Amino acid sequence: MIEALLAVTFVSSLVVFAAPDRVAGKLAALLSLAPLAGSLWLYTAFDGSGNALLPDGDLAFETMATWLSIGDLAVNWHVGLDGVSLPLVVLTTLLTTLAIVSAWTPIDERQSQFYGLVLFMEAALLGVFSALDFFLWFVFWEAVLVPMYFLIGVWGGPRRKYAAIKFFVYTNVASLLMFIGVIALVFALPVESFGLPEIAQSLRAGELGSLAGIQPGTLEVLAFFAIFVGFAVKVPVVPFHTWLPDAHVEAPTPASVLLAGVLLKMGTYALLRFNFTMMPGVAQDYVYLIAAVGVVSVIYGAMLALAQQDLKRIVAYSSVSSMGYVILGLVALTPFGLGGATFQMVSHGLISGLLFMTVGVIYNTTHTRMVGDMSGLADRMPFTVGVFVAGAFAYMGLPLMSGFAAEVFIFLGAFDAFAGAPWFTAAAMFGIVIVAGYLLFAMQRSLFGPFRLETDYEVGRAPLHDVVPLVVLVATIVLLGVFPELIFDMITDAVTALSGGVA
Amino acid sequence: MVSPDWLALAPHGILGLTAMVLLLYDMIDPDSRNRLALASIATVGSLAALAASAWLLAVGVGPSESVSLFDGQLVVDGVALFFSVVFTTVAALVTVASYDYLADHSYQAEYYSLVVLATTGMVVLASANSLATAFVSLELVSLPSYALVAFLKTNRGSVEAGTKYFLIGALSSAVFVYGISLVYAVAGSLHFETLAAFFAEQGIEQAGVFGLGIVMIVGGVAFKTASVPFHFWAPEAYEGAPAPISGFLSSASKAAGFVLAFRAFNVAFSLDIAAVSGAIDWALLFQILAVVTMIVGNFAAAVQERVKRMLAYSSVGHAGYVLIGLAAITSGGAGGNSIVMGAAMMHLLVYGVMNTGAFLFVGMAEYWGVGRRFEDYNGLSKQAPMACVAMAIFMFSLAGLPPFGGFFSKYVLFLGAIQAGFWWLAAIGAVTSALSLYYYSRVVKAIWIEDPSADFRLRGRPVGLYAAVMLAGVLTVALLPAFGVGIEAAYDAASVLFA
Amino acid sequence: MATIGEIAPAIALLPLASFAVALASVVFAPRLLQKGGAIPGILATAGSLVLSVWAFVHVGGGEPIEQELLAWAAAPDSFELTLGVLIDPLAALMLVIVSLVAFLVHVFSLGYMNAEGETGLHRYYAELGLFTFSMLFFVMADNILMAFMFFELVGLCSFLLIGFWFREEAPASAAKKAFLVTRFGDYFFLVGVVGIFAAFGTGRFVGSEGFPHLAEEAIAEGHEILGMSPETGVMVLGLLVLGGVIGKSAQFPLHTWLPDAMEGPTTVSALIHAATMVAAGVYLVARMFGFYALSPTLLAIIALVGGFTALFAATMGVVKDEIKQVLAYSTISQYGYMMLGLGAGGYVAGTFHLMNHAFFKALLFLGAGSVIIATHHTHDMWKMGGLKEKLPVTYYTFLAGSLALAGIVPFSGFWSKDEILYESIVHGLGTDGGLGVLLLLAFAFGLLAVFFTGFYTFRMVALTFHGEPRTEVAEDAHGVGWSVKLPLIVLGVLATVAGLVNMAPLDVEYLHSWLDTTEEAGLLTSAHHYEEVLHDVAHVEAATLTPIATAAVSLGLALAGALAAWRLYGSDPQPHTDRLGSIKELVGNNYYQDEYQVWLAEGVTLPLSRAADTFDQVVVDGVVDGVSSVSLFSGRRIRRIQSGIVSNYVALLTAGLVVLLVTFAFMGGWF
Amino acid sequence: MVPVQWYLLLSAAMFCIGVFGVLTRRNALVILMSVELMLNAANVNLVAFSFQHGNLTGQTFALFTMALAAAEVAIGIGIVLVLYRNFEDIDVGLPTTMRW
Repeated sequence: MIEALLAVTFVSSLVVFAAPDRVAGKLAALLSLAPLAGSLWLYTAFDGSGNALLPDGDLAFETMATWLSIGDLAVNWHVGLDGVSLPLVVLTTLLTTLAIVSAWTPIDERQSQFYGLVLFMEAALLGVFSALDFFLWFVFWEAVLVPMYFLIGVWGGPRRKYAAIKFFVYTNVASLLMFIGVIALVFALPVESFGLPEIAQSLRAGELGSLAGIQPGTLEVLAFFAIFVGFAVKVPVVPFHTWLPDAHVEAPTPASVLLAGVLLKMGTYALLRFNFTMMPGVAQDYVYLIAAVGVVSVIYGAMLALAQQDLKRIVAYSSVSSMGYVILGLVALTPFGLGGATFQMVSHGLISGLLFMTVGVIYNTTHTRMVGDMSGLADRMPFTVGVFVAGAFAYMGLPLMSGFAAEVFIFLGAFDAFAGAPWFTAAAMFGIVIVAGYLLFAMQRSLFGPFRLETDYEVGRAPLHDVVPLVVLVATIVLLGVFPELIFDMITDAVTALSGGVA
Repeated sequence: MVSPDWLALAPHGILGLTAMVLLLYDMIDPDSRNRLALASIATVGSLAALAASAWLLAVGVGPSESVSLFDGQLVVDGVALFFSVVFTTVAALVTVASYDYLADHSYQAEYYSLVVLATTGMVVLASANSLATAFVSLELVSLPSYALVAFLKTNRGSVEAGTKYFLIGALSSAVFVYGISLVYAVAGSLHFETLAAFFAEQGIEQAGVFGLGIVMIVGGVAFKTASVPFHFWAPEAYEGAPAPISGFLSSASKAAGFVLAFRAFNVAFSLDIAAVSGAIDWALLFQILAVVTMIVGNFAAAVQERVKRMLAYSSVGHAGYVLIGLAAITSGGAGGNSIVMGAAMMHLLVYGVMNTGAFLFVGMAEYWGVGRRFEDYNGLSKQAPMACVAMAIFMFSLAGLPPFGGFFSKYVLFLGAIQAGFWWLAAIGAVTSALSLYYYSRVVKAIWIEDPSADFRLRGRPVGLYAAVMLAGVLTVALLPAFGVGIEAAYDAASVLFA
Repeated sequence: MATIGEIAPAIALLPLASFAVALASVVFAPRLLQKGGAIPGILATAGSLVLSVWAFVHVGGGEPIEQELLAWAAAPDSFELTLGVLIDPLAALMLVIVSLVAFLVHVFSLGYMNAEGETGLHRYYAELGLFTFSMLFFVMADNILMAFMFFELVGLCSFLLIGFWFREEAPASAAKKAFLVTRFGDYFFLVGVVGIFAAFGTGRFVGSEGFPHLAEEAIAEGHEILGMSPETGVMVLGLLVLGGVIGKSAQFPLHTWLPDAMEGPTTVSALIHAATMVAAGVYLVARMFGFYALSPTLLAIIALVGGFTALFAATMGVVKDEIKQVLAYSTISQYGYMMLGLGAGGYVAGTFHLMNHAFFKALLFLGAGSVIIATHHTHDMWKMGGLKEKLPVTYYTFLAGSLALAGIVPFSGFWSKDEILYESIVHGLGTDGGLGVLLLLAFAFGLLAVFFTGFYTFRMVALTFHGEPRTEVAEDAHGVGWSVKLPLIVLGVLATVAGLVNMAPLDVEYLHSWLDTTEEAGLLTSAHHYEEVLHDVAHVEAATLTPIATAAVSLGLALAGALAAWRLYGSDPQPHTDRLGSIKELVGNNYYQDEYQVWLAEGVTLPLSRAADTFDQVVVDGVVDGVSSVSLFSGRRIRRIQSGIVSNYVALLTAGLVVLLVTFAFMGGWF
Repeated sequence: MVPVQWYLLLSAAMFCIGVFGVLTRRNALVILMSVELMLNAANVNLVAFSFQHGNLTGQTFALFTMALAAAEVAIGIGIVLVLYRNFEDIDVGLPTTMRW
């Protein structure tokens, strides 16, 4: 099934590449409905249980075939979904479709390439979330970089080339570091393949040997941090976050949507799968360090957002902040912490996607994103601003929207997770005040008050196809906020086995 | 298994014969303008040799049994055939592309015959099982190469490149042969297996002489592979030479240097032999070379202004990656050794395809009269989208990004290094690889992201260049899913050396 | 036929439906709904009111309503988070109040908003519906997490409604401030909620499985709470939750948002101040009183904050010139009383005042709204005067509300305020240790505030309605319609008589026994249970003192204040406050509370964030860019080796070879 | 009988002279000659040790080396010729159009 999903998406991307620019957008939206419908079908037909990497895991839609072997180690085509990956798969397909629709207005050149790249990226992202073999996963993981590089570089803002190359090289360095860490582990383990379940189970069983004269204990810690830093760049976590604002500001809106909505989740997803599933012991030994990193990301990211004038930059930094919660939830290693972190991935994907899209819609008409350049937009674009307000409040963690559920889950999970955890949690929670601060200030200055616009464009209501994706996202956010069980059940089912760290 | 034995020399024979046919054609019709015929003969010859190599592999020469010929002077085994595939593939690509590139040049028959002769030399070198055959075949590779680099004899760059290449090459081959003479002085033999047996049984009395010889032989190899500090010819030669030749040299000729090193150092001077490792730990030597080469090549490539020169330096950098395949050899680590060497072989194969493709793209740009600098490539994708797709594939593949073959080969190489415990080699490789992403993406940026700086129209459709570039692009992509086939062949081949 | 027990959620869901209808009509059919969507809102709140009364009656039968609404989230071996409905006597009372006030505000809005040709009425009614929905569910919440959720939603709705006139600067700014300041309080609340879950594994308010009871047991048995002694644990958690209360109920020092919130439509002010948002804080304290009653420190802090706020806000009310501002500070002050009452252990007293205040404050705001419509949106009392004749219904009902606010017998405010003061002095005198002393201090604050309350209330009445019209608009004031008058009359009656349900000095204690109605059901929320807890755990004792004494003193002070105001402003008013000089400056500027909070936000936090931004750009990103610069720089150095001269290459090559040879010669020991 | 070490020293000396020539001369033809000297240094070794070890491998190989040296010179002269045509000199220091 997953193969079909990947194949359809990939072929769609080729079809769109070949399509004329005029119809590419519509065609891409139409074609992207197939993976969306497919992933929703996967959701309804999901029959897995447990964690994909652990012995209790009973995967849904699993397939496995030998691809090649490197020495004694097999590289397999091994895909499957569990409660953690399925929601992310659905998130990916949903956001891609919406991002494509939202691109109709702003993307006015080289459309077929744009939409082809988006669909190509979707295929790679689906692969990332479903692959269960390290090499296979890594192929998809790196493959995501290529379309994103072009999306930023070709269709981006004035400093797009700088931003694109920074994103490209920075995340690539991180991947390499992570690769070294994982491979060092693999060779110190008595495993027969690069299968993530096998690696995880062997590591958890304490079968790590030594490598190149490095003792198992040291090796595990070194590998843990190599991998952690590798993913931390992707997440991104302070102090590895500086590529993100540049990338976001320069990227065209639909790319920002996918960047914030899905690409960042790759990092946290991988952290969950690798660091916290495979080496919970190390995570527990360094819990203060990791929790501190999470807390600093939350507060520092929020403080940075407070200082920004560019709406996109604000949302970008707030993503850093939001991802800090995920780190905190993960390191808690409790059902609610891990579940909340995963839930936050989905939730933040939707909410940041929503905000970026809204900023994009505003930009489409005003041609500026600077807070000081406009005011009183609510007067001219009531629906868009309404959605913006909804999105902003979702970001602030308004109850009955998914952001609140995610944050509360994380806080509940983290509060009593380890000695001193209340302090860390309470410190991180202060983020909910700062986030309210910067979003409210930005909204007040740009959306409310008397209408004024520095750029002298005629501002009218946004076209319907700009607004529909926003409404769909708001609806989804509220749906998940009111009924988090829709996905939280399967998430907790998959992460509960991880709680408490080493068994 | 083949019978009679000499059938195992089919690739060598076919290539040699093709060269003769080309010369014959030229003799019969010296003023021939029929470049199609010449290019076809060369290409068909290369492809036939490729087919022969594949056929030999298919019938089981290599993994199961190696064929030893001429009293053991030549051996056709997995490694030889694997590299034959690399050489002939590159040669085929280059000859196809040369059809357009040489459209306005005379002495075409000589050109093609030199290419095919150099290829012959490489294939023989891959089978060479003695320092004597190795030296002779190495010269058979080098001498046509000098001529080919300087082929554009009215072009100052080409001549300058040829001069430098030749002078450094002559010096290096002198060093190489002197090294051979020193090894002969110690062991009294040039045959690899005999040497190994001698060292194992009699030990090494004059460790100094032997060590001196080894270092000098490494120097010869390093010249061929363009490893620092024997790389100085490479940037100029690759930049000044006709682009197809640059591709040919930086891919095939480099691989030829490596195959010699692989065989010589793992058979004759194996670290498993206590006497050898006692006299000189050549793995350390290669580690030093690998590190320096990776650093110099990639860092210098990062700041180039001209695309071809960037590719030249990057080619030096890639030599550094492949050197990991020798640097991470450990005594007694048979399984691990074949992993890392298999990875290096596989990288040479993938590199051969993608790097040749990249140089051929540059050749296409030269054909069109586009300038040499990055800026001159701006917006090329608007004019030639398909070729630019291929170029982007080459660049990303060279940088080690999926879904292209270069991704796997580079990462498996790093993996092999880690597996042998040389995580720091992999780390340096990783750092330089990230840097390489920077400079490779500059090309992509120029052709895909930048707007055309001037309104230029491309002249003509070079069918041969297009075909070769496209083929290389398809192969680069296909080598990802098909990586398994290649890497397993490479392991099996490599493990023969460690048997 | 469904019972109220089954359809209780509908009390809140009806306004949600009206929200949905109004929202849908905004999007799809702006002209479809008459009266800008008021009708669905009125119908829905009327329905809520009917159901609330039904629930009230049902609960009166001694059986509380409990129902699980939604299994929100759960994880194996961890918490179960649910949304559920709990209607006990307290909740039932509050439901009636909220739905009644909401209904009346909807009706009033017909006259206030619709008649004035406002735009965005659909939005207005949609937001009102959402507001009512949130508050009703907050009241019915059966656990603290659900309470927090709707507490926050109430905050959102207040943001939306305060900022209703978003095209102007001030409302947008006020809305932002309201949300931000209450958010600051809610931060502590949320930490408290999470802490309560972490400590007790549940957020239930009631029953033996509820966290107040678990905390009580922990204290009794000496179990640690979150690694602290049980007393400390309860105190810390209670204080954290109190943060939210202080924010929402506009207690010192988080009261600053409330006066600004007057930028919203007056109807909204009525709703916010009387029955919804501001009430939510105090209601929360009452809701989990079983928890607060466990810790004498908590009680003391609540009482002290309440007493201080009561006085503090009352003094500021004295110098305000705008009618809504006076009412705003009176709100802060009155909620201070409620806090004082609850902190002093007067659960019934606090609840009582909450109820009375809801009526008279809604009345006063709607009355003020009526004045404002009549005077064509004049807010400044100095531009009014002499409206008594023009607006008789408004005047008399407003007067009733004012008397209740000032605490003049027998209007409702008197009874409850007096009970609060009484509770604080008897418990202050009777209790040993710090709590007793602090309660007496709080009592002193409260008592002093009575005078100011009387003063500003009648200053307001006098300036608005008495004397001669001072401006043309006051001259031209026009009458108001039935939709304005009807709510005023209903509330006027209630403000007058509501106090009669619990005339403690006369031993009439219907409210007290109402709050004990469901004692048998084991919810542990009865007033009686709280008294036991106060006595057994917090060691609060009551001294013997006749209620008449405090009643007399407070009535005397209130009358004194009222008479003083009457003397000064009754006829031909002058701005007497100018004579106060620097004190007027201080009080008029609200004791510079806004200034320091704005300074904290804009003078400290913002520069800090800019510094962080600079740090990020220069140092953190500088390192990243630096790495690339250094790489490229080294690249430029390295390429220089390639000098272009082949002789140099040869030399370097030879040198390299020699270096390698020498190195290996040494290492291999060839010599 | 001359001890074999002397041949080794002789060849080393020849080799070093060759290297010295390559390093110091800028005339392409002189460099070519110096390289020939280095190649012949190897030949000295090969022949001497062939005698020492009592097999003919070295002597045979020396013949190969000579042949290859001749071929190399042939190519070399050709290149020097075009070098002269393009740069009007055979000073190897002159062509520096490509560097860095």
